[in-house]
Amino acid sequence: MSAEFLVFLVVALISVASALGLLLSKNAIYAAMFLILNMVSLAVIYLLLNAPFIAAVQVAVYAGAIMVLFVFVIMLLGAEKLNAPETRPGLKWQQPLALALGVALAFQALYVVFARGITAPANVIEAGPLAIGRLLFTTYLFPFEVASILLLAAMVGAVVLTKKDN
Amino acid sequence: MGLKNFFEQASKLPVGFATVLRELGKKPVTVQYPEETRPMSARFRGRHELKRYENGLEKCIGCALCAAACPADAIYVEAAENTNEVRYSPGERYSKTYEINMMRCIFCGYCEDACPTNAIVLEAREFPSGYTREGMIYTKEMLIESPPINIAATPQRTEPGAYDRPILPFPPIDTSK
Amino acid sequence: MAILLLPILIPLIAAAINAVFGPKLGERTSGWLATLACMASFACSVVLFAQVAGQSEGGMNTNLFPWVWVENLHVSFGLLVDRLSAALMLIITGVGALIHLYSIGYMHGDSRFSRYFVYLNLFVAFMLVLVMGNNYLMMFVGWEGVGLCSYLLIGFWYEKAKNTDAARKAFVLNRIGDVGFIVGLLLMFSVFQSLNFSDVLGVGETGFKIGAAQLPFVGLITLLLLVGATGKSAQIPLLVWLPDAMSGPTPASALIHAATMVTAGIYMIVRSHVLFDAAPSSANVVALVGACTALLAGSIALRQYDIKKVLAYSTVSQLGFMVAAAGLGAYTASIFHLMTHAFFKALLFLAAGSVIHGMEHYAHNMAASHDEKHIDPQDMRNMGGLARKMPLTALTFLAGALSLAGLPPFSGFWSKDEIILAALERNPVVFALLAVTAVITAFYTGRQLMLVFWGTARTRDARNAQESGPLMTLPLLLLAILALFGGLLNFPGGLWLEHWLEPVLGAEPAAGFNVAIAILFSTLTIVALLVAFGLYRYGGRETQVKAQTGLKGALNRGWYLDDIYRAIFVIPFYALASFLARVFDLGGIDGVVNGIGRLVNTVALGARRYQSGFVRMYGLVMLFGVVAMLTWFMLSAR
Amino acid sequence: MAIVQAPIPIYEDERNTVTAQDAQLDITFDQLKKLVSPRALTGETMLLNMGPQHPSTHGVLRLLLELDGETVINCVPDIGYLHTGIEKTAEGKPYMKSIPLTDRTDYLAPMSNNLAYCGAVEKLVGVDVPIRAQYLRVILAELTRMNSHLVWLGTHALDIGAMSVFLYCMREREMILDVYENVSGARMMSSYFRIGGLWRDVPSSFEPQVRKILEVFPKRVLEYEKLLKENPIWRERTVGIGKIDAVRALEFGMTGPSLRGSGVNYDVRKAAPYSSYDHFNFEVPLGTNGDVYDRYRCRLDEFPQSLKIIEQALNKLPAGPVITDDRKIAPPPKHEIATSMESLIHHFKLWTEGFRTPEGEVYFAVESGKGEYGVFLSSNGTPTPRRVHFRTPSFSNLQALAYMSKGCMLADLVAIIGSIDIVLGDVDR
Amino acid sequence: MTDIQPVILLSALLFTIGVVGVISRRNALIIFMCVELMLNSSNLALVAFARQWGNLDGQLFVFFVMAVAAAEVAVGLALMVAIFRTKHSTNVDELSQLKG
Amino acid sequence: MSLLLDVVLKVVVVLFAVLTGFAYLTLLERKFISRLQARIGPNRAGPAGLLQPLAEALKLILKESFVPSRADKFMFFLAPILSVIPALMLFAVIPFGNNDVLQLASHVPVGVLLVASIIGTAVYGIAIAGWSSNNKYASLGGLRAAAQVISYELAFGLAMIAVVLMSSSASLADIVTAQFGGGILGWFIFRQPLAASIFAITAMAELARAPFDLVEAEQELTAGYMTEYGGMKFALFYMSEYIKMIALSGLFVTFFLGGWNGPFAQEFWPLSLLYFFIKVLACLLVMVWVRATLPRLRYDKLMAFGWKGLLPLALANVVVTAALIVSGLPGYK
Repeated sequence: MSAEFLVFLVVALISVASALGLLLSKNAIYAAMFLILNMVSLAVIYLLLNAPFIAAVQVAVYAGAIMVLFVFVIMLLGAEKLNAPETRPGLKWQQPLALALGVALAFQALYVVFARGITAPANVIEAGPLAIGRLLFTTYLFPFEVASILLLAAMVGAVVLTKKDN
Repeated sequence: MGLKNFFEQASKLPVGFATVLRELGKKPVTVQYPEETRPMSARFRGRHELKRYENGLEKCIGCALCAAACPADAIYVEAAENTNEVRYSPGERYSKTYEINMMRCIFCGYCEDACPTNAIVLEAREFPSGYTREGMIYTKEMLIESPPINIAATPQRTEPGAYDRPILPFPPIDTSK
Repeated sequence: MAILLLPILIPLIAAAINAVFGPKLGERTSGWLATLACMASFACSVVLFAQVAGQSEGGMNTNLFPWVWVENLHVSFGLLVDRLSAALMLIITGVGALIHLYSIGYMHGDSRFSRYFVYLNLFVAFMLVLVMGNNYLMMFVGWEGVGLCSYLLIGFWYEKAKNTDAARKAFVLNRIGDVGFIVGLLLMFSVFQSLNFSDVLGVGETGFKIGAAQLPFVGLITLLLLVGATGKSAQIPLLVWLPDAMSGPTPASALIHAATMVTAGIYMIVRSHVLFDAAPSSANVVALVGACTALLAGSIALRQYDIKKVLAYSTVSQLGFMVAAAGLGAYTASIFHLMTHAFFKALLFLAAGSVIHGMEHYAHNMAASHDEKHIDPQDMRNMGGLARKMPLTALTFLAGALSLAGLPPFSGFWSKDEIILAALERNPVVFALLAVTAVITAFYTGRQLMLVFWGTARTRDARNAQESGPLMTLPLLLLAILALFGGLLNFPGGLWLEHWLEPVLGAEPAAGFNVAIAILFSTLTIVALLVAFGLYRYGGRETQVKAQTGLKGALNRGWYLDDIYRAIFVIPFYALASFLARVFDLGGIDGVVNGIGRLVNTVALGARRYQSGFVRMYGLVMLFGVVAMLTWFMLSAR
Repeated sequence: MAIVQAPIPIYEDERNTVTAQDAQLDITFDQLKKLVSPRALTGETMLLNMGPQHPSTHGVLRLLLELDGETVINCVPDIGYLHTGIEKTAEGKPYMKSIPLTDRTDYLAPMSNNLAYCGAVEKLVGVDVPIRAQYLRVILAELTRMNSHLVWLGTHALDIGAMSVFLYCMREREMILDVYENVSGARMMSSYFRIGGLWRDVPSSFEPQVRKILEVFPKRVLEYEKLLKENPIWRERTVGIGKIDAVRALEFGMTGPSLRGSGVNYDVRKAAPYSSYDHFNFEVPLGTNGDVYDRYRCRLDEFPQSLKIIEQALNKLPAGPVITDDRKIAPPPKHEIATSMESLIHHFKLWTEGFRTPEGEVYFAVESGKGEYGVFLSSNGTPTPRRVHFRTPSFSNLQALAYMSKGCMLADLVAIIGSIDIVLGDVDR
Repeated sequence: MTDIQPVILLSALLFTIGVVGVISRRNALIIFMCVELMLNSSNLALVAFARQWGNLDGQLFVFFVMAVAAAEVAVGLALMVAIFRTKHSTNVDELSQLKG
Repeated sequence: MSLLLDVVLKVVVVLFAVLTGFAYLTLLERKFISRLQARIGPNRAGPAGLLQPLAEALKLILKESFVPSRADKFMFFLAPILSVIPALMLFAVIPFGNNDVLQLASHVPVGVLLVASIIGTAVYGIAIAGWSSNNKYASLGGLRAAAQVISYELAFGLAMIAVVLMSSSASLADIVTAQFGGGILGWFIFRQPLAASIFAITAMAELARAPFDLVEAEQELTAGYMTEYGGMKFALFYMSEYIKMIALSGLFVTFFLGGWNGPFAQEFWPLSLLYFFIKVLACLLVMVWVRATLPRLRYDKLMAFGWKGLLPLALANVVVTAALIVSGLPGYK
């Protein structure tokens, strides 16, 4: 067991635990905190997978921007504890069923992962900002531009949605 | 925000920065209080002090005019008769009890103004403070100045008739203060 | 080759500026901006003309950028300036500039002053696109563009229902023609696999080659093109819109409905002369249509009282001349007449506008008391003796009228003479029709002159009429000079125009000059004029408004064409429409739609129980599906 | 009232007043409804208690704010946290004994308050004040104006975040306090003015001390201007903020620089000159927009004018007595007591009973640093007044706060409070 | 890390947890976060496969997923705010006006 | 294991240095701002007040730990920690001098990105503190902080992008080397003046220091997000602010003032450390100077300034810089 794998194991445990925390937490702020922890742990795994750029972007974008937005909205709305008791008696079986199906899905995934052998990986390649940038502005130029338009549209949409009509 | 406007506004900032920086070259105005004190005016209204004549007798005659003048009703005076054996002040009466409630006192100086014998003066350079309410009621013992050197403290035993009428000259009025 | 774009771009930009800032610019700036733009366009045209003149043939042909590029349909945004289009460009921009100038005076005080100039500039631009396009699609764009401008200008004073009706009529009738045109274009594309002039007409390259199999199609194409031309150039049967179109501002009538746009059909026929040459029967149809139109419209003009209506019908009639000439293969004559007609008819319209303007002077400025009835300033019966009040207008009108009538030194004489000569040589029927029309033309021209300018003023407004300002008279004078000397363009001695157009139209049998015919028609014209002069010296008997009956009434109502169309097309159409709406729509279509709706409703009523509105329920079902699918995959992969 | 937690349940039963565990609430729910918008009651907007212990309410002012985000929808000033009962106390005291009380209304401008009160009593009894005393009163009142403005500027700038200005202002204020101490023996609660004149004549060191101020101040004022006047942030925070037009300002009874910032040329010194203000030449700076910036400008422009008045008064200062020789009003000099029985009687009578005044009512106003400081006295002929009322500028000016702050941002509110220059002692009395 | 199998496993686990969260929670904000978790888990898989095949395309894909996630969050949270303004709740069960 | 030891040793040394630096930075600020304001500043604890930080630390540690009754306890404790950790993490990528020992992780190729992500996460401490206190002033402060930090992050990042463009590397060590040529004019502050000023302004906004200290503007929000904090937890917030001050000064020095470079710094490493120290000190003093001079911005103006002023400017700067680099202007290639 290499040191790297050891690190992975620890981080993976953290990430699973934090995901479970997200799933089970009553309070939206706690949920957000767990999710942040999860994202940071994933960033560490990205580092282990030779993707430092993605790791940094993961923290910057997810933890630094998206989750800040979440926390901001939760605080703004004061919606963190609005977890009303189950009001629909007819849906009592819903959560256990969801869990059961989830477990089924997980087992299916396990099966798929272990049933098919995965061949030895190719050589490590340089995944620095330069390489990513080069690819982004050549092969993936069009998707890149589309992504920017998407973000613009989202921005406009968000502004319009939250604008108070006077 | 127009770009031109932006730079125009930004150009107004350095004046303020220079103004603040200029203070570096000046001496700070802070007074390091317990070690150094700033000079106080001669008229400074400090803590009250009950004065004595040079022969050690108290100037206060217990007339309670100070108490009457006090806007804050902070002074309590109780007068008593002098006798030749037990003499505190020249004249007939002296203040048996003289108390100032320092928590009420507003240091306006009216008592000083009202005092016909200049017995009470606000000039002690110390500032009343205390931990208890009782402690803030200054009694006569705390207020009266100590007798001149080699002079006995009051009460004195005096020659009979020496002070039936005030024989000492009226205390000079210090208006320069 | 940007200079090719300039004549189009300049008025377009001016139009844009006027459209956006017009109301803020004020009349003076706005009007002069438009006028100067048109003049600049004219200057560009002159430059282009000079360049074309330097070339022996072919002209300048550029594809600026690919425009419609689908499968094997390759149409570029291409411009072609050859001798034909260069000549027409000069007419459009030159006459256009003069009319712009005139309009500044004419439209003074109108509340939509700048908008008028927007339309006018836009029109010039589109007209240039029409004549400069190097393919039929470009031509069609210009074609539709000028149609739009025409519509907008006819309905310019849209407060009056009459005007909007006229605009709509023009629009609809033009569309009918356009359908023909479009179908013709589609057919053309399917036959020739191209819409470019160079491919279809083989201009300047390989010459015209049409296989025998294609010939019948060519006949069809030309007929369809003729349908388009009848729409735009107001030929039988689509001629009724043009007289109504006179409800627009007079300068616009002069420019669009006399000088330029209505000649688009002629341009189109002439441009496609190769096709018409290849389909002689179609050409004959064209000639006949033209000649019939000429006679029909000419006869109607005899009994019109509206000063502009007379001119409008005369325009239709003259267009008939041109179409007939084109049908006869006398393309040069056709173009020649187009040009001279542009000069003198524009002149006539502008002068008529000046007359109307003068007539309105009283009502606008001097109306003492408002209870006085307003009289129609366009009705010739209300005029009379205006020559003394407005001498300059009268003089220029006279020049135009004589030109129209075809009196020898005037330009109209020469062009008409060429056409009649060609008809005489090639088609006697056409010749007969045209000859009668020529005499009629002279007659109604004379009638108009007398009614408007001779005699004594019959109304208060006429008595108080005043000469228009220099902004309006200057263009009149210039046009009068052109009307006078326009004939020199293809003066029998020089045949300058013919030589000029030779590279485009090919060598035609030289139009000779038959002195006898010339003298004959000159005499006929003079006689007709004199008769008219005599009949209407004192205003004639027609000065009183009374019911018109018999032939007179028929003529006055334009041979009841409108009524016939109403009876044949409009009323049945309405009937059909209401039938469809009541029976077919409600019963058939709505029934099907409602039935489907009811079906869906029924199904949905059953299904709605599963729509609990709980997102997580939906999610659960989705997950169930995913798990089930994965299971199936796993099992089947085994 | 404690923080009202939103959303507030709307009681529909007989419990119309919020009591029980909300015992801290001391206004009824219905009263609250009238104060704030309905949106606050559903919790859509936030109710925020600013004060009474808050750094920028300049004392113990409490503001009940209704905030939509950071926008102030309603601002309800709640006063009385510093109520000292000065007016009532003054009713039970002989006239001269109330002078020290007036120090404590607007405690940043004691001399102005003294002047107003003494002036009122002098008007009531009709006593003439020696001209030297009048001039000295003017000098001290103008110093007081500068003192008041310095504290205002310092705290106002600090509210908006300009930290250094505060310390510079306090530094300069020391010079004025030194003058106070020099003449009266106290740095703040001077009680220097007496009915009919002054306590004592100024010491000889007074004139050089004031001359020094005249010399130093223009430079110092320039320093503040450099830090603030053209500073874009300062201008952004003040220009156009808290606007009030002249009519509205007058309706609210605003006075002083807060009113003049709106362009109303009303200054008691010019409108009803007192204490020989008409002997001096000065101008009254006016604003135009009635915003925070204009009020700031008005006050800063008053510095040079005050200095101008002081200089004139100092140059023209006549010799002579500083208090009236009417022994019925002012106690005799002490040295007379020993020699004159009459003086002794006057002395005792004045200090015990005070003096009697004619029956009647007077109103006497001065232009203090914050505005019109007026004293209303009603006398029934006894040695104590029947009614004393102080018309204090802070109180009237504070009324306009709710109007000016409607729709502004929270940060603007702070600037507006600063710009009307209130002192809670002055408001509550 | 040369062996990506455990990474894929982790990814699958996280995805499952996210799915369960999405369908079992009622707080719309938490549902939203669970969606983010699912996106993250797929990102993880993408990076792992990029490592496996030795090219950067997978990482690029992650980049785009992030962009989409950002857009989605912006709009989604804006919706949430708008809904909260009218309903004072983020409980998805109460958002059932479209039910049949 | 020697590697681990190396790392641990480095971390401990840097941590110690930073904590000391923080402590004395508070003293420095108070002393300097006092002098700018005609005062003396703390001078009682120890000679010339040198023990003042110690005294304050002692006082804060000994204070009663206090949690508001309706606060969220766990988050209330977590918030100060969350705000200190990112501040400390920033030091990992800053090259302190020309010596391997002095460069912790400054060679990582995504250094600039790392800075951006760490700065981005720094907001949680403040936001959580504001939320968990259950106090309206605190939550207003927290909201302000979240919005402010997000808004200024963009311009901050773009300013860094300009530097990255100039040095064509995102590693901080490379950025320092890119400023070697041309003496003092090689510093990016001269080649990228706009980016430098934007960086300086946004850095102050990220720090929530005057004139951008709306987050804790005591005149408006009493103390903003830390209204309810006292004792050691307050000290941690205080610490995070000052540590971030040092860190961002270090970044500014690295990005724009030539890093540790200076005369003979490349030959003799202690000099480089000294240069770095002096430059950071200068930056810190400027920050204090700014605080002494400028009034505070209003919240909406701050937002407008960030979005409508700095962001477009920073974008334009990036574009212009890219164009200059492509054009190969001397000093930009």
